[in-house]
Amino acid sequence: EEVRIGMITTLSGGGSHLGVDVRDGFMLAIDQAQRDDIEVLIKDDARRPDLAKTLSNEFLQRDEVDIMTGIIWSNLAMAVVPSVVRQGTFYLSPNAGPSALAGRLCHENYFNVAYQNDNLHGAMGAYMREQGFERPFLMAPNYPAGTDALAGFKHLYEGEVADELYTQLGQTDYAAEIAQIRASDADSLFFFLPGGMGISFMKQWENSGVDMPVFGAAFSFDEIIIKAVGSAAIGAINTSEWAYDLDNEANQAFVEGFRAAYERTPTLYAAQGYDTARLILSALDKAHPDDQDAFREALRQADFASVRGKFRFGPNQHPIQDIFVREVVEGEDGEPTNRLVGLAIEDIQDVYAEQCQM
Amino acid sequence: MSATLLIEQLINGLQLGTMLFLMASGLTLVFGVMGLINLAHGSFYMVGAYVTALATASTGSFLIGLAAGTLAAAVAGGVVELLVIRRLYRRPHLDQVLATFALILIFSEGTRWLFGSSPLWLSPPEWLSGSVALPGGSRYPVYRLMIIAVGVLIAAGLYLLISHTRLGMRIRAGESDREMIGALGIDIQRLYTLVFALGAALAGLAGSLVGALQSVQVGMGEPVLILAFVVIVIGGIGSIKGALLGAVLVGVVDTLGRIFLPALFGHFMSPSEAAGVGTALAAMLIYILMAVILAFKPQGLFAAHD
Amino acid sequence: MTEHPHDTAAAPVGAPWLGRQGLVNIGLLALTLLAPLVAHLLGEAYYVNLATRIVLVAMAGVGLNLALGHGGMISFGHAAYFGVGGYVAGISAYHAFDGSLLMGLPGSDEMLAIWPVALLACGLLALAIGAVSLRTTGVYFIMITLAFAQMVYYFATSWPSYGGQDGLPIYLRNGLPLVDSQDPLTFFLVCFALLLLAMGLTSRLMGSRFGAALTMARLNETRLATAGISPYPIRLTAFVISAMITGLAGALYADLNGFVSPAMLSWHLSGELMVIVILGGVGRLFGPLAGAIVYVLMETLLGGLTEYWLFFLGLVLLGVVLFARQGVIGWLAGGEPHG
Amino acid sequence: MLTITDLETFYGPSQALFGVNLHVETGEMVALMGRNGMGKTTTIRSLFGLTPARRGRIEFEGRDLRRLPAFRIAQRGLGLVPEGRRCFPNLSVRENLVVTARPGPWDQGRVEALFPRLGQRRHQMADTLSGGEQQMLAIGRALMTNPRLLVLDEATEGLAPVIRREIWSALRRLKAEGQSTLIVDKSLGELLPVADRCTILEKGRTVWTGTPAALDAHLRDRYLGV
Amino acid sequence: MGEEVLSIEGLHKRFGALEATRDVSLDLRAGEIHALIGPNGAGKSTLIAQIAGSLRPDAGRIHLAGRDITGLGVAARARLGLGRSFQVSSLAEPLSALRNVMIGAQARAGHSFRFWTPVARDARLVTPARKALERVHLGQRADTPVAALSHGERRQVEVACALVLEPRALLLDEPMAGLGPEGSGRLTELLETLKREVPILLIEHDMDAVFRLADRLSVLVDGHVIAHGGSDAIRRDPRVQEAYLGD
Ligand SMILES: Nc1ncnc2c1ncn2[C@@H]1O[C@H](COP(=O)(O)OP(=O)(O)OP(=O)(O)O)[C@@H](O)[C@H]1O
Ligand SMILES: Nc1ncnc2c1ncn2[C@@H]1O[C@H](COP(=O)(O)OP(=O)(O)OP(=O)(O)O)[C@@H](O)[C@H]1O
Ligand SMILES: [Mg+2]
Ligand SMILES: [Mg+2]
Repeated sequence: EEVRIGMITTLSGGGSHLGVDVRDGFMLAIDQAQRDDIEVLIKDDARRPDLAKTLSNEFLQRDEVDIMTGIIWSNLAMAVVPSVVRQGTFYLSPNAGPSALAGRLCHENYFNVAYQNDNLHGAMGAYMREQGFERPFLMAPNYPAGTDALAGFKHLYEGEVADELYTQLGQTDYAAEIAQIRASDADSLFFFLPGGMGISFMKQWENSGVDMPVFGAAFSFDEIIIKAVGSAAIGAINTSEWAYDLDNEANQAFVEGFRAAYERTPTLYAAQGYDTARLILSALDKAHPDDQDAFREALRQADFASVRGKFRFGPNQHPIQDIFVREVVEGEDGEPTNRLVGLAIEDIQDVYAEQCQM
Repeated sequence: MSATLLIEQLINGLQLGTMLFLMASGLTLVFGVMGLINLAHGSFYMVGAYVTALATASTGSFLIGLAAGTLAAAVAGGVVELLVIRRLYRRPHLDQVLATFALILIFSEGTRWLFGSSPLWLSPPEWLSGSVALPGGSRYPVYRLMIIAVGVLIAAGLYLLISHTRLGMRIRAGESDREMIGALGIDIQRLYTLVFALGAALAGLAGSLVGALQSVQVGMGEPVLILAFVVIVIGGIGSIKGALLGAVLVGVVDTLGRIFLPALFGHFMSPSEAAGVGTALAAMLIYILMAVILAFKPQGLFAAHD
Repeated sequence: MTEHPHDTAAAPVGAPWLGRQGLVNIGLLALTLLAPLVAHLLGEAYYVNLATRIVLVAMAGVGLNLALGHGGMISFGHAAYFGVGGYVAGISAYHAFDGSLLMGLPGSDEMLAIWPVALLACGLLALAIGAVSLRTTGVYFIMITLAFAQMVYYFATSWPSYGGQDGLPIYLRNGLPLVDSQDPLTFFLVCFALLLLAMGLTSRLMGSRFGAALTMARLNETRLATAGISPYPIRLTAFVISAMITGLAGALYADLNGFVSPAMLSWHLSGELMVIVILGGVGRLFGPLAGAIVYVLMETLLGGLTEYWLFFLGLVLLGVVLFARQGVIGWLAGGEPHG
Repeated sequence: MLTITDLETFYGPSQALFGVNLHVETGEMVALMGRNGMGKTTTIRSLFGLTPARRGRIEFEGRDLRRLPAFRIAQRGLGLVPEGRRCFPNLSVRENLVVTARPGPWDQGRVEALFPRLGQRRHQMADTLSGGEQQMLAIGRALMTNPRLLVLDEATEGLAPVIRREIWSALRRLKAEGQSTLIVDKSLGELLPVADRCTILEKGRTVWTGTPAALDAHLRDRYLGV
Repeated sequence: MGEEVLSIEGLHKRFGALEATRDVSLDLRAGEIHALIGPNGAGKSTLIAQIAGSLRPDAGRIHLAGRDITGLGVAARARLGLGRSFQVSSLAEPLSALRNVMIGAQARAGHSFRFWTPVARDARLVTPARKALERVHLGQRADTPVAALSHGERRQVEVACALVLEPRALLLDEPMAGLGPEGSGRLTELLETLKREVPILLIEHDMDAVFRLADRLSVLVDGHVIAHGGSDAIRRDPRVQEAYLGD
């Protein structure tokens, strides 16, 4: 019997390169599997919660999909996921991992294949601590993912920070913040500024004459963003649960396949999309989603070769995984690229799992 | 908070202001002088940045890129005026809103179609990068100083153009009574095409200059468009002087608010609460500023036409 | 003095049911009502919900149209009321769900309790915003209404108690006495009835003395004052009523989506509401409905066809402004808008 | 110089002119007359292409004007003092004068000599001028375009008797200098002595054309309500 | 002469350096037409604007029927019975003449916060409005949109708008401007009968009409009343001749 997968993701408007990569990674896995009993329906949410909600209704009520996936942004996930899973459909998140869905609102039909949002920040906290930094300056936009990011960082950093600064969501000019950082007695900078915010910040940081090591999560350093930032990104250290030069078989196959199919280097979003599809495929080998309990059990086992190397789910069905450290370096073609430099933390699990009663 | 830091933040505010002015000047020209609500102004900003990024990448010269970006925005403006805008002058403001909203969609999605969703690379050239020492010991980026200079030059040029040339007079006359200026022998149609292209060129220049500091991507014009509207409304629509003053005011208030409000609230709240409340208030600050100014001066600081 | 031969103003016309315009109007209503009924019979709940969405967007538009079309007050901040209405529903359901109190009051998951609160909240908010904004005119008014809406927006995004930027889910749609609000068709019918009510109210209002004064306030304020009627209170009242209608639509919209977030308060939404009203035909009773049908359907259909659907949406909108001068209704029905 | 034949003009669906015939010779002053709402202003609007005529011919110095845009018509040498003044409110008096000026004998100095009040108010914004001052400005503005044919629609409306007298004497002087003029005005007492010919409109049609002397009491009563 | 209806004391208004109104005192008595004449730019319209409330005087007081109205707004003064016409007509162009006049009737018929009853067939509004239009001989054109009326006809609508208020005092700023001989003749007749109902402060440059209608005249020059009196006295006053009439 055929399986229908509904993907709602951001393909137009701001931040659409994330959605495009999730889609492309996901479809690469599906194509590679060469199964003709899987139909993937893809819709663009234009990053609007109400549109995402409408589309999810369309998938549930008209197309009667068995599995849904694709959402990039936490606020869209919050709009869509709780009602989808309550109505008995599986949802696998390839990116968004808001804390509420990991804790209070966790659900047996909800799986997160990427990370709980704090994972990468926490890992960086641990890494910086280990590297002996004593007074990092912290900066993030003032919205839930931003405050969670800094909280996650501090949770594993467990030391004193020079100062913390919240910027505005969508802010493009950071001159004032940079002056503030310069004036502080910080020994390093950790920031979380996803998308265009990060690009603007890094460019302005480069010309400011401040000399301080820069750390962040992969969200500000994916392959597409660092191309746009250019030389200003060189030297930045970032945490990611995946790197394209990670040495394992699944990953090599993925990176080569992706480059062949799309003529670009994949980002972590593409990797997450790919893993999501591969997880689904592995579970489909064991059960059909109509047999909910069996399929859920198959998902929980996560019996697939992840591009991250090892992969398993915690009790709240969020990953327990290793987080790596990458450095932005100049690539062979002169463009900046990420290079794997080490492991930040092993088997990280989010702190919200204990709030989850499933 | 040391005095040097305060001064540096004031310069930052001033610089943000001139950056906003670059965008606002074109908007106030088209909007105040031609009476057209042009939501698509941000699209020319984007066109300028994109073309500059592409041209800089292929020629390797930022200056050529800058010229190409400005020119491309002017051409885009001229074409849009000929095809769409000229049918809108006599129409109610609302039709203009709808049409230029449609133009935003066309420009943004068209750009994405052509160049994809990924941001493009554009950075200040070598000779403009780096920083100079400020009195008091801290350093300031050369590129930002250059933006201040360009903003001031453009302000002066536009002011002279609008207030002291026959061209400026004709534009203003056409704004209040198109029919009459035509009946007295002026080809207002052509004049407006030129002005619109000029406004677009200014937006393109702003996009090119600012794009090198920020990110060149689809939709980059929208947030700055809203801010530019705020600026020209605070300053008084149609007034170049007002746009400059409004821009600097917004720049300084926004910069200082972002930095000092959280610190201020820190005195009587826990640091994390203070950061939240202070940052939230800082985000609202320029809107509060605008509402207060309009509540007392409903025509902005400089009622039109200086 | 530039003449605006196509100004959307006009001599008030009698019943909206006469002539070609009447046919179009009746057709629109019938379409809006029958399409979901048929969908329901075919078991397609999705289309019923889509129709509900259209109806609610239209209702928000009816509210905006009162200010913007009939009163000439171009508000670029109606998302504030739409969103506040939505948040009233969301916050109330939230407190009802976890049994906590809000300022000493319990939450409620009854729509009949939520609606009056939403109306009151939006009315008061509009009273405050309108009282300041109406001191300005023209573009200044557009921008000051935007400014206030942005303040509400930033407040909502950065206030963590109700989810901030992430928004607030409503797990179970709020209830109504006697009927099952969970049922898509029932909920549609409730919304449809409220839309009719809002349109009826507008029509009646614009035919009344208040409407005559409001029309004159739009067309020539000096004339109105010289006739002995102060324009300010007339405008303010219309602005408040307009906000209340939009706010009620927002409360229902939150219930439809089961979710409320700052996106409902954003300037994009204000712009979209404006586009819907203009697209349908400014100052026309059925304009918002026509605009909502066209806009939402286009969004749904084009969105399914191509990733670049916004590009084509732009082309269509541009075509409408340039070639269908009085919006969709004007194009279908001809004639002049009426009060 | 100007010949209008069988002009028909519509405002949307409603017809305002049904057949206007009018002729102005070089150096001549022609008065266009008729009661309120008979089509005088509409004729002038059609002449200037502001409300384009649907049928008929407008010939100026041998060239057809009918399909030209307004600014080309004006550039051919027609100067307009419109009904209701329509000065540019957001321009100063001086700017109003020079904004559309074309080279010729009339310059700012000469206009200010004709209307000293405009000289005194040179830097005031036009929207704050008194009604009469605006009227002077509108005339001055038209003169500054140095037209070969000056067209005045209700040029003396709202002017104080002294000024009105001045304007009439100015018009007489202009005529003496050879200025061709087409004029609409209510004050027959002053108009008829200067005009060379009169054309009377009734319900959008030319019903009579002749010299002022031939305009007898019967015609005046029938068409002008005097 | 009747009792004082409108009185102005010591009114003063400056625009920057220009003193547009300088210590003007006037009154208007029941049953009369008081004409205000003066050269262009003398400050007549400015004075009217201050009386009607659209311009705030810098100093001075205005009383209507014994009540101090100096601090009131335009609408409040209109409700107290001050009718006004504008020098440049100010009407709602897309609406019919009737609708324009009806809005005046509406204010007389009570407040405008009535949201339910249709206005179109409300006899309390339509009847007086039609009557007012008929008085200015525009009954035929009642349902024509103002945009389609000629200049002269608009002036007539202006007057009808003022009449329908049934004012206690009427301020008319150049009502004859733009009217042909026939029109101004008829308006002169109308004003002659009207003044028995309501006193009129009349600004007009048509001297024939002024001398025929006015019971008293005040001459304003440079914001200052330079002469005051009956027709004959004013006609003969050398200062008036020089500044205004120019005979
Ligand atoms: N914009 C318009 N739309 C429709 N009809 C109009 C318009 N302007 C004028 N008319 C009509 O055209 C006719 C001629 O008007 P026009 O203004 O030419 O008269 P006129 O002779 O100049 O009168 P007046 O002496 O009052 O200025 C009138 O019946 C008038 O109602
Ligand atoms: N807002 C203003 N700012 C500056 N000057 C003004 C303003 N309003 C009027 N004036 C000036 O005040 C003087 C009086 O103007 P007003 O309109 O009262 O004249 P008037 O007597 O009605 O003349 P007319 O008979 O020509 O209509 C004029 O010189 C005018 O330029
Ligand atoms: Mg006329
Ligand atoms: Mg006057």
